[in-house]
Amino acid sequence: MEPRIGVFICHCGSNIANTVDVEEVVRYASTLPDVVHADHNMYSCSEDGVGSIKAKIKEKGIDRVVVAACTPRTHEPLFRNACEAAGINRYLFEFVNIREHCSWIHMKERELATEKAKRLVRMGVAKVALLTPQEESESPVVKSAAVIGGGVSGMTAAISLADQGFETHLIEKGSELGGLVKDLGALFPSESTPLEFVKTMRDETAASGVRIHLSSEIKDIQGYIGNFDVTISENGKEEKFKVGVVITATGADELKPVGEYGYGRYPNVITQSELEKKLAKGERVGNTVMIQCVGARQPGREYCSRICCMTAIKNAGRILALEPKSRVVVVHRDIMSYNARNEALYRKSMEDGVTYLRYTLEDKPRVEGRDRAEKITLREETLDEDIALPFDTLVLSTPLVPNPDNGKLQKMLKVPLDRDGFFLEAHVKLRPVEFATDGVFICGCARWPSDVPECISQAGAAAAKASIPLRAGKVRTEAITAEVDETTCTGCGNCIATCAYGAISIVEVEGMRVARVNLAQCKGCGACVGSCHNGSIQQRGFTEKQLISMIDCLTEGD
Amino acid sequence: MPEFEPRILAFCCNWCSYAGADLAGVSRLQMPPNIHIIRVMCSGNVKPEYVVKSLVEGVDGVLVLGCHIGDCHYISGNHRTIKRFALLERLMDDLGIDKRRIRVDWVSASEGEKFQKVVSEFVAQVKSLGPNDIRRDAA
Amino acid sequence: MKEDAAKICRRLLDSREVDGVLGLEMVGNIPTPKVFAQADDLGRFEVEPVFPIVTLLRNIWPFTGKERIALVVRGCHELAIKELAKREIVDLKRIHMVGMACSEEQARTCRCLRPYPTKTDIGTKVKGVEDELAKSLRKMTLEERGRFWEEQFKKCNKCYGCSENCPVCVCEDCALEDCAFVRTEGIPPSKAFHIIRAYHVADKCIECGECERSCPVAIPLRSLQRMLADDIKELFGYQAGMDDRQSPVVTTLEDAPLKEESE
Amino acid sequence: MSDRERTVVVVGGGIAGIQVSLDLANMGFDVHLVERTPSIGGRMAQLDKTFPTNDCSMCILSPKMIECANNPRIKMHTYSELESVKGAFPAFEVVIREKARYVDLTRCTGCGDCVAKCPSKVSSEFDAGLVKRKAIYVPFVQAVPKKMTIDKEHCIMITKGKCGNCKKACKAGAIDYDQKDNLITFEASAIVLATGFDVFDVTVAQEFSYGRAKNVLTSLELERMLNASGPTGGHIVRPSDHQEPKKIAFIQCVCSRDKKYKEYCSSVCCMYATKEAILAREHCPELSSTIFYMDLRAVGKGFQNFVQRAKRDYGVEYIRARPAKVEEDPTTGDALVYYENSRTGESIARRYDMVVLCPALVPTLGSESLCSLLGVRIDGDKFVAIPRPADRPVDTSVKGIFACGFCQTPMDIPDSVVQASGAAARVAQALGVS
Repeated sequence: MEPRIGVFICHCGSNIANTVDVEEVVRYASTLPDVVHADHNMYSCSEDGVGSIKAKIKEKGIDRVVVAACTPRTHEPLFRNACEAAGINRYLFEFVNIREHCSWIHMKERELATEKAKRLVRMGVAKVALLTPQEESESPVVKSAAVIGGGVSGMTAAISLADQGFETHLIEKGSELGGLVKDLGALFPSESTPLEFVKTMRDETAASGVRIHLSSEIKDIQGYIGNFDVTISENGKEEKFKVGVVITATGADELKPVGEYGYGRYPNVITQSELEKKLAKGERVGNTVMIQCVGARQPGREYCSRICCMTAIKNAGRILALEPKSRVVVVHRDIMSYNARNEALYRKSMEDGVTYLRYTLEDKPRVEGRDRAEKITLREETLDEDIALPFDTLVLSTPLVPNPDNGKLQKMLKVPLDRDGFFLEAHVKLRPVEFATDGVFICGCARWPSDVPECISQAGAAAAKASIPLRAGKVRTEAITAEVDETTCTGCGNCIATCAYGAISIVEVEGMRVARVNLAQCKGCGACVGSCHNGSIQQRGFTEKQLISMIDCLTEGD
Repeated sequence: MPEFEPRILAFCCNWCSYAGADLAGVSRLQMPPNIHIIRVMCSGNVKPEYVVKSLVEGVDGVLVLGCHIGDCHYISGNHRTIKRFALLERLMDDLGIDKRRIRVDWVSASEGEKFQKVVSEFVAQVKSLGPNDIRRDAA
Repeated sequence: MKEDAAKICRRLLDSREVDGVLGLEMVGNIPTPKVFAQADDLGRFEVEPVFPIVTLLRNIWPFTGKERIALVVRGCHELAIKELAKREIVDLKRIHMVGMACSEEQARTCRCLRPYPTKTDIGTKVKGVEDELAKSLRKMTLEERGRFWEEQFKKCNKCYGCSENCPVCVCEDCALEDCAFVRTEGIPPSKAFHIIRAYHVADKCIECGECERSCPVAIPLRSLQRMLADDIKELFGYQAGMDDRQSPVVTTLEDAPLKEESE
Repeated sequence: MSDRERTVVVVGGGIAGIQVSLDLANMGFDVHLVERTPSIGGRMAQLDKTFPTNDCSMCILSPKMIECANNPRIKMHTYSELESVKGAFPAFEVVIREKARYVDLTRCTGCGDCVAKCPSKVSSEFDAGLVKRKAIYVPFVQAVPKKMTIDKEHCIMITKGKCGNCKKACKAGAIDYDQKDNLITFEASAIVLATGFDVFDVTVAQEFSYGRAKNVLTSLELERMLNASGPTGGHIVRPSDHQEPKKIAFIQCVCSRDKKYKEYCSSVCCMYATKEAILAREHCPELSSTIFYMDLRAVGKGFQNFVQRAKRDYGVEYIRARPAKVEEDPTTGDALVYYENSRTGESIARRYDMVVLCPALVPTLGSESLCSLLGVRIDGDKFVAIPRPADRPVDTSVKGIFACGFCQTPMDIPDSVVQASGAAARVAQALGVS
């Protein structure tokens, strides 16, 4: 059946009509192939305008629509809806921009702008004739979740999902829940001790009905959003379950700075976490010097681990509280007490008598001692003086480093790691707890060193994002996706390598290897199309034929 | 003889460069009417074959505009674009074809002025190159 | 040479390491492609002249029912098979390559930089030969180069030999036959034909020269491919057939970005 | 779930408010998004680029704004404020005042014909006062909704009863000088606060000469200047003589980490100053920047690397010092920055073409009264108080009312986005099984 195309040109008040001869464009449009109706409106987007388009669709039996007006980026949904309301598929619509891309940028060239508008309309008509109806399909989502890692981030995310009524598996490789926090000596900014804190959270986890898998290791994860198959080994026993979403909360480890400042050589040189354990047991540490940024913010490991300054401030305070006579000096390069709460703690720490001195990367402190480390000397940056600091205990603040399991998990989940080995989120600014791969989320120190409130916020955020497909029980797939012509595909795999979303895979059809697009994962960018020499993969709504029909309008005479 | 008015095609990605073109319009930045935009979702969708075809069949110049590297709405579509077109440009050079009829550039959604600049420069450049000598009947 | 080759192939068939050998058989004076199933058939086995054995392998193997196949490969053939294997069009595990170094004369005819395979079973390695035409084309001005190719392409009668015989030109629906890209009317064809052909094989061309050998009007396509291979090496540090990685033109995230990209 | 149980009010249409609205709507809740200004977008819309990737702020924000407008579960109330809230979780009775815009939103197409004819010019809030807008205006080109608003205080027709140019210019018949405020009442189960921040008025800190010395700017003013669609079209110029500056100084912690003004750290200044220094250099290759700082707080993902790049590739100089004062050289318009060499105690004066102050960022003007309306506790700095930060980082002192983003403590965009989604999770959790 021949298409029956309707073309509607908008005046946009005077915005288009002042530059483009709208009547002339209408006259021209009516001469184009398959155009059964061409018309104009003062404001196509107004109630009247949309109403008249709908009426004409019905009256003239129009089955494809071109609107030439402003920009599809704001107005396309409106006209698509109008098409749908008038009974034609919303994807049999093409938007031609003759305002932003014509009348407004060629204001002094009425004739040329009119000619250009005609060509643009012709291109739109050529394309719309070749468009095919599209459906936004749906793919089901298993209403359960897997959370990997049983620290405070993992527990929080699991509780949040379980409280919303979803079956949630919490998978922890150790024998108990609590991650790094359970080993802390104190918790800022909280009244409760870390053990109480973790215990409360464990109880909440159990009470909310989370299925806890301790001493468990991930063996395999296959699938995509809505439909992951997870295999774990729990105490050596294999277990399989299906989940719709996966949250990664595998945390990070404290760097053991072997060889730095006599660590490993002198018994009284310890890390912050070792100090926490001593303090928790009530051990005395005496006069203490803390060195910040040990193994961080230096070539080889450039990043700042974000939380160590606050840890030092917290522990310095705890030492003074236990041993008021001890002297505590923190030697640092910058104190990272960002935000209001942290800055207040830093201020209080100084008021409480903790001394803060600066060193530079170029001139690091030096440790001296025999059986035990006894003192450090450093060039104090602000004073530009050499200072010697004797101590009983030297505490090294070391950064959190990525969990060594990240690499393994990364491969199973098909998600990227950043240059430092932490998980790389979908967008550093606006999608901090998501991956580019749908249905997989990230929170806590596995993404970046974070303090407890930040981990809890991120865990909540990941749970919120994960709950969206779970609540819906389905994911809507894009209508504008790639599709493969399996009769011509050679299975060369160019498209697979090109796809940033891992949406394409090779399947065997009647003994032939061909590419297949998983619609639940395809985002419709069409990058794969550009890689297919065969033309076997096409993007719906932007097919080779459709784009070429537009190009042809420019190469042929008017 | 009237001045040569080249016919120019621009592929713009939906998220950045098309939006940049919109902003140019909203800001009423004037530019030569030689340019005709085809919207694609991502510059990674633009096959170099389209550009070759356009030039061979008589379009005088082709712009391929995407998001800045790092800003691609689809993570890395524009990485593909730049690689493909870098190769095409070298190939054209090897064949003794003037690659200045093609320009790949990045325009963000807030760079209305850059859009204007790229278009104006490109139109001027193609004008200076004269009528398309790649087209089949020009040979 | 051919005796050495036949000997190796006989052993492979006898030991059941392979159940077929792809090669040439002298039928009268004409070397004709054949799949040898029996060691006894190898009497008239031939390895000369150079012929598109990889293209043949790709096209006929699926229909021979052979599980494992042996063939005598030259340097370029080996690389072509690697490129095909990367795309999982052939399975390396099912191929036994008998490496043969090309003669000095052959290397000169082919203007071949690497006229030997990684492992040479037959023949003696000779030095590679520079492509002087490619070099002189590089030195020309753009206009001169344009005129050179213009003259060459005028001869083209669009026989598709260059693409049909190319070992790495693997599409089912060739864009060159698609009237959307290359208008059907007219000989010589438009430049789109040559640009698209070269672009499509650019990242997998192993410079076997089959395109040029197949060309009835002797367009020096090999020199074009030579220049293009240099371009790719310069742009991406990539060499088709030599690199195990996927083509940089299709991948992005793993490999190093172009300079402009990393900014 | 009943309508009331499904309904959530979000206050503030910046990135945090937008994110929490989108998440809640996608989770199946009905959202009323209340924004005080005529468009959503908030502070992020004013930014040129965002650190540490330097992506274009509007490019990544604008799709979210449009998504907000198109989501059928989100009812946007722009140019609106919370009038009153009664009741308690999970049954709040909410009244929203939609202020009169004197423009019929169903008719206005945002075409701008009226703006061209409006005679009344007002300093543009969006462009940090660097240029004028009209009394009838859209705050910025990508505004959502892209509809006009008449600023009644500056409209000659409304204040003096004569003019009417916009009404004549409007072919859509959208102008309505008699429009009244509209009160909307409904029930909601939860409220999320995302009211963001204002820039502290640094004119009070006279030592920095802001407002007196022409070439002393705030960082937000520079940000607008850097923006290609900003008041100078992306050109950095000295306000005094419109010349391109060669040397710029950034001063950190202006009125923050300072007992006289705000004691806290605003969290984002070290990084945005670094970003602005990089961008400034990209705009003018001749330009060099100095950042005067106390501690360089580059704690987020990729931040240290960003600072290293600024030093290495963009010649940004970092000086650890707290300048005591900035003075204008009246003959040249240059600004002199006085600071102390910490070692010798000697006072140094350095001459710059332009000085950029990075002021304390403070809770928005209306947030205190909003909190008192809701009974939500605030802290000493007037941020929304979070009683249990460790395990309930987005819960306020009132059950069912949550707070995310800068309104509860200074934080950058990713942290705000995280908290926004985190707040959505808390709402969902509080309301129980889906």
